[in-house]
Amino acid sequence: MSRLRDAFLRSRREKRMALVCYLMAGVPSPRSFIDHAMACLEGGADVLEIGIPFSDPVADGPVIQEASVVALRNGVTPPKVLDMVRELRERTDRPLVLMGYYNPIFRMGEEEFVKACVRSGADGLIVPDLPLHEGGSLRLACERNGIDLVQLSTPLTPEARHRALMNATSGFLYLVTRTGVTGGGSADGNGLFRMVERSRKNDSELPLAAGFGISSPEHVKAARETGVDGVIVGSALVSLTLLETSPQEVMTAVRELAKACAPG
Amino acid sequence: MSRLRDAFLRSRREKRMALVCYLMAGVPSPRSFIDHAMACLEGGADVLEIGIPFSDPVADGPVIQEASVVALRNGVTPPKVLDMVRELRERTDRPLVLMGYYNPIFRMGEEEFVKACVRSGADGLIVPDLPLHEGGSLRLACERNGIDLVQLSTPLTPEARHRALMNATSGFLYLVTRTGVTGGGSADGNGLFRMVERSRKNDSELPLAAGFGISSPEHVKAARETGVDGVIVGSALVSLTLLETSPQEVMTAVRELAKACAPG
Amino acid sequence: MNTRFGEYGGQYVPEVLVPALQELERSYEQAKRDPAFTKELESYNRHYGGRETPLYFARRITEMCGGARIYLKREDLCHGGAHKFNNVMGQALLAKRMGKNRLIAETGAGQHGTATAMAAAVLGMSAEIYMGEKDMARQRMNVFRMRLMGAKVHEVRSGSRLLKDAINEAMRDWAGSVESTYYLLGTAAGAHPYPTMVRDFQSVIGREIRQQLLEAEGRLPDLLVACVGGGSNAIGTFHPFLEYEGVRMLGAEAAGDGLQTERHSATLSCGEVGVLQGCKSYLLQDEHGMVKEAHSLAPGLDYPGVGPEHSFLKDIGRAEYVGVTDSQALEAFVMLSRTEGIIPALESAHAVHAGMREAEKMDGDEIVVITVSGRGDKDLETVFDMGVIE
Amino acid sequence: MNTRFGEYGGQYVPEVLVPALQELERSYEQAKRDPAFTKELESYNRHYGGRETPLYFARRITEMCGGARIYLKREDLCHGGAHKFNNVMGQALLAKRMGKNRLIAETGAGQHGTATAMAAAVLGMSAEIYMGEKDMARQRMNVFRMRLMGAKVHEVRSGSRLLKDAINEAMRDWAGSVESTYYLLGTAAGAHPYPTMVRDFQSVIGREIRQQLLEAEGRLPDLLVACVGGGSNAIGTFHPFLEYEGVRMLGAEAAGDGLQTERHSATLSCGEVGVLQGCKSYLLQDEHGMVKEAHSLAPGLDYPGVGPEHSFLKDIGRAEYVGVTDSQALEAFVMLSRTEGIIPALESAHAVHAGMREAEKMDGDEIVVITVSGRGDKDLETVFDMGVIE
Ligand SMILES: Cc1ncc(COP(=O)(O)O)c(C=O)c1O
Ligand SMILES: Cc1ncc(COP(=O)(O)O)c(C=O)c1O
Repeated sequence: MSRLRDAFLRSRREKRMALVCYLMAGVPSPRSFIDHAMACLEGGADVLEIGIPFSDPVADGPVIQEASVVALRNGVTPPKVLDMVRELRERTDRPLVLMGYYNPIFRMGEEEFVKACVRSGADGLIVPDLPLHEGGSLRLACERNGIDLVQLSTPLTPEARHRALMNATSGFLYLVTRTGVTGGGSADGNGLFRMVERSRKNDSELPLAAGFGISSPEHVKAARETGVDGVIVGSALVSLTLLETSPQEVMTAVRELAKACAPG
Repeated sequence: MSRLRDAFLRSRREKRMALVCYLMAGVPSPRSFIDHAMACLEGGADVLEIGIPFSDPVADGPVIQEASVVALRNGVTPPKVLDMVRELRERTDRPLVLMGYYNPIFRMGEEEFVKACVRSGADGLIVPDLPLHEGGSLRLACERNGIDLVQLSTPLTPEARHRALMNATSGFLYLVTRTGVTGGGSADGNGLFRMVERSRKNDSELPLAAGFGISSPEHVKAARETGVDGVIVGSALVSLTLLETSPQEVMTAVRELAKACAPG
Repeated sequence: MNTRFGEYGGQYVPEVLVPALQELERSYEQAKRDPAFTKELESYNRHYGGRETPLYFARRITEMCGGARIYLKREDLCHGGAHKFNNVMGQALLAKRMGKNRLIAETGAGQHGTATAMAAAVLGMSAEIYMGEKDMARQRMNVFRMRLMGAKVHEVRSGSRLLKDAINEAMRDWAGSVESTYYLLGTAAGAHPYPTMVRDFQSVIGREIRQQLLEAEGRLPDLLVACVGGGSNAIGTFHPFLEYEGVRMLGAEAAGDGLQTERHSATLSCGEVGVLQGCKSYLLQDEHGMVKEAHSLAPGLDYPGVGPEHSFLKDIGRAEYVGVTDSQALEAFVMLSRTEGIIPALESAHAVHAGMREAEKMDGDEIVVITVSGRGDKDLETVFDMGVIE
Repeated sequence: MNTRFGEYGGQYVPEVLVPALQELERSYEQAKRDPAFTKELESYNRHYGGRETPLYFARRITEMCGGARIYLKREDLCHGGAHKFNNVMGQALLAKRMGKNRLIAETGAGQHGTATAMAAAVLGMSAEIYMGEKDMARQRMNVFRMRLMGAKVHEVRSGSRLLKDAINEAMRDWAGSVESTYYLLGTAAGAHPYPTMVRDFQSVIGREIRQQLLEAEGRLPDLLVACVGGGSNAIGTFHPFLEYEGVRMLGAEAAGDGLQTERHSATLSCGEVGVLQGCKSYLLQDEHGMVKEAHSLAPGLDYPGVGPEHSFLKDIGRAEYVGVTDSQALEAFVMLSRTEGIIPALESAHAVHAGMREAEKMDGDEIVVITVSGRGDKDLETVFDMGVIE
């Protein structure tokens, strides 16, 4: 059973959206990262998404790129990220998802990497530069080891491929609200609406979470209008950590977002 | 009758070489030039050769190039050179020869230029960039107006052309002692000897004067060994005028050269 | 269309780019089969680009080496000064056919950016070029050339601020503009179909060599040599000969300060398999899979990846790859200038060095063809500043 | 061999050079008739120089002008970057044949010097280049190119320290070294036989145009346009068409700041007949026959003389000559870069401007061929410093 899928289904039952908070591991420092992560959870995050820094984060905008640079400068490596996951796992039951580019995974070996994830207590994995048709063996490894490999679908994805992504994903389907990279403050509401609609037609059960360009409570509210199950907020929170905002303030920000996830 | 040819024949009778002194008109200034010219004559020059400055003196080495620049900067033009010749003519009976590039002559018009030369009292003309086969009309103009057009022959000139030059020249034949441009301190003694020899075979009467690279009494003495009738000293004297050496000193230098022209 | 060369290649890109790559693949397949497309490309190659480029028998360096007869394939005479033209013209015409009027491209040395700006100008398209801040500083005149031809040049300040980062930035632009924009990749790397498509457009080099050498010598070469940055000029040289077993192939990689140091770009010689910018291939990376900064005196070679087909050719032993150091390349640069009056690009100088070393060991009746991928005018400042002359 | 074109031309040189010019004339006559010489030259032209150069139909500027169809003859694609190659290769092979292993040459922009250095390198000869101090300062990279290829560059500090003075200095060197040295003059001027010989070597331009245009359009051009410095690329373009009455010819001279000012190089438009550096021709000179300093933004055009055949063609009305100002040329430089992706030499930009102005006035079924004598890479610094872009 997937803790990740459960989290979404639970919030669906509670008639609110699940809030997924993305932070870059080891930013602004390995120590503070844990505090920030805990602040997110305390602020109301349903799921924590943890970025593994990479030298060449092509799917990311300036904020997460910078966070990657800071993390690497702080000596963060994939094994160290897994250590942080382990530490968090000890302090929370909520789902932890790793977001990382493919080369470090390939380098460690898919099977070994997935096993290490499981050992550390991670629940899911998002690999933004590994599209469906290149990810077969990693998907099998994830299945074998009981960890979710989340697929992404975009406004440009054709119908047939979208269905294939829905079939292949596990945990939830990541709906990229618009073309482009992470960051910036504009989600395409209409586009998202159409994406949710077509997903539901195909499989009304599968949890759907919208990401890219969702940074404010207003954005969150707008997403809620589309009937999506969850939202992923990344760059906005990463910005705060880069500015070394206190965990307290991060928690306040997350609380605002969480509030916007619920109706009323 | 040519005053120029006469001067050479007279010195030949006197068993000494004729000394031809070259100065650039208007150097170091139009006024001092006259004094320097007179100093040469008083020092023993048999012939005075007066350079007309030109913007592009291709046959000249650095010293005469610089003198050209100074003269042009002093506002010296062909008409002004002719004025200077007129002034000198009033003060000496010795032959005055103009040395000038072709374009200013062509520009004024060959006939007009030659007539102006004659009016100013010049006896001869040397045009270093007008080889025999391009100088037909100027030669006719000179003949018509009774002024000598001196031809130059060089160590590279083939036999037939050398004979043609001897036939065409008037006043004397200018033997260029070596390849290259004016100035520098090396005349090719052997080469000159051969040039004199072959000239004599063809016409033992025609005066021969050697120029290019004759700058010291030693060079003059060496030239005398070849049996040539005269020597032309240019850059060495022009150097002195460029340094604004006094006319007195120029006269002393010329006296040394003149002494070297005579045996003993 | 096969997306891989053995295990190498593939399409490791964000999902948002997948439809665009599929559309590109389809469009390219169609264009390739359309005689009108081929004819138009050939016409631009010939009348605009100056193809065919000569295959020049280099008598003086042949004598100097005292071994095989050395021919130089003169891509330095292409319009724009490098083989980059071949690829750019093909892709730009394809973009036009696809109705995408905005071209984006990355550039390191500025050669590919210049070629892209050129193609955009002549076809009336718009071009935006991504270039690392460090490269912009050292290739000031190429930046100016691009702007002069109407291209917009974006300064890339992320990562190592070099070619690799310019590619990242171009991919990011593309992810957001993919419907209206054509990403004109500059070498035979990246996601499928780029490695195949770029190779096909660059294969005009090898096809001409075959034709010209048959005319001149009545036979095929014994050895082909080309420098390898991303690998486009090399694969363009090699590919038409792959089927001829007797033809050996040698790629010259940038060994920078030396293969034993950290400062080089010898991906095939020293790298390990990984995934970068869309494809699986050899890669300079650390133990955790972070991509390393590449170094070469030749700005067009300092790329930590390499085209996937080369990785395959290396593994199966069909081609060999050697490292040539900065100083060996510099020596070849001066030597070729002095001996043949041809100033090669520093990139090409790597091939010249490697080719001459091989030629020395070969017999007088053997033939080496070295591809001179570009001219060295762009490198004069660099070489001048190194004070090798006077 | 006729030494003159009407009254123009001749051999106005110091007597010491006369035998050398006569030897040169004889040797050239023999070489011209020797099929082995022609074959060798053609081989170098093709395999080393990259000939033939394309005749490119410039669709975009044709549309922009809305008149005649405009073709560009692409001498910018010659090895070395300019038409200078054609002449240099011919003369260097002739020098070799004459047993003279030391080449000397003048250069202004550095293009002819570079081409000479190149030819010396590939033929294993030595080269010494005279260049004005001012030109050396503004063409630093070309100086480096020459040195890189093993040529010795002499800084000329006499006179205006520009091209004209470099020629003077080269003539002075030659006067002293004539037995061992070949003076490789860079344009169709100077003493006979240079104007004829250089024209013959450059006529490959016009011959190719004729051939290529017949292929492309089945007919001859209506108008030929080329820039005129000393006049070699123009006469090479025009000469093969002189016999065809229907073909008009237009030479673009550098009008610098304007023909009404003192700062230009428009010898044919504004000069008067005179004698400079070996030949009679139009000349920029003052009332006393002193040669004036010429000015042009294009370093290859600022020569106060012009080849004698152009003076003749002007007098008999066979060709026309117009002045193009610095700013018009600069505009054409940017326009061609932006519209066709071809960065022309500033010299060639003069022809582009003149050709486009004429094309505008002509019909759509007429044809204009503009010779792009060289590429603009050498001029990037100059244009950059003028701040026209950004
Ligand atoms: C002249 C030249 N040669 C070679 C290269 C390397 O590229 P590739 O390996 O794709 O041919 C470059 C890249 O900029 C280049 O400019
Ligand atoms: C590119 C280019 N075009 C034209 C010229 C002018 O020379 P000419 O009139 O002899 O063709 C030069 C001279 O350096 C040049 O470099």
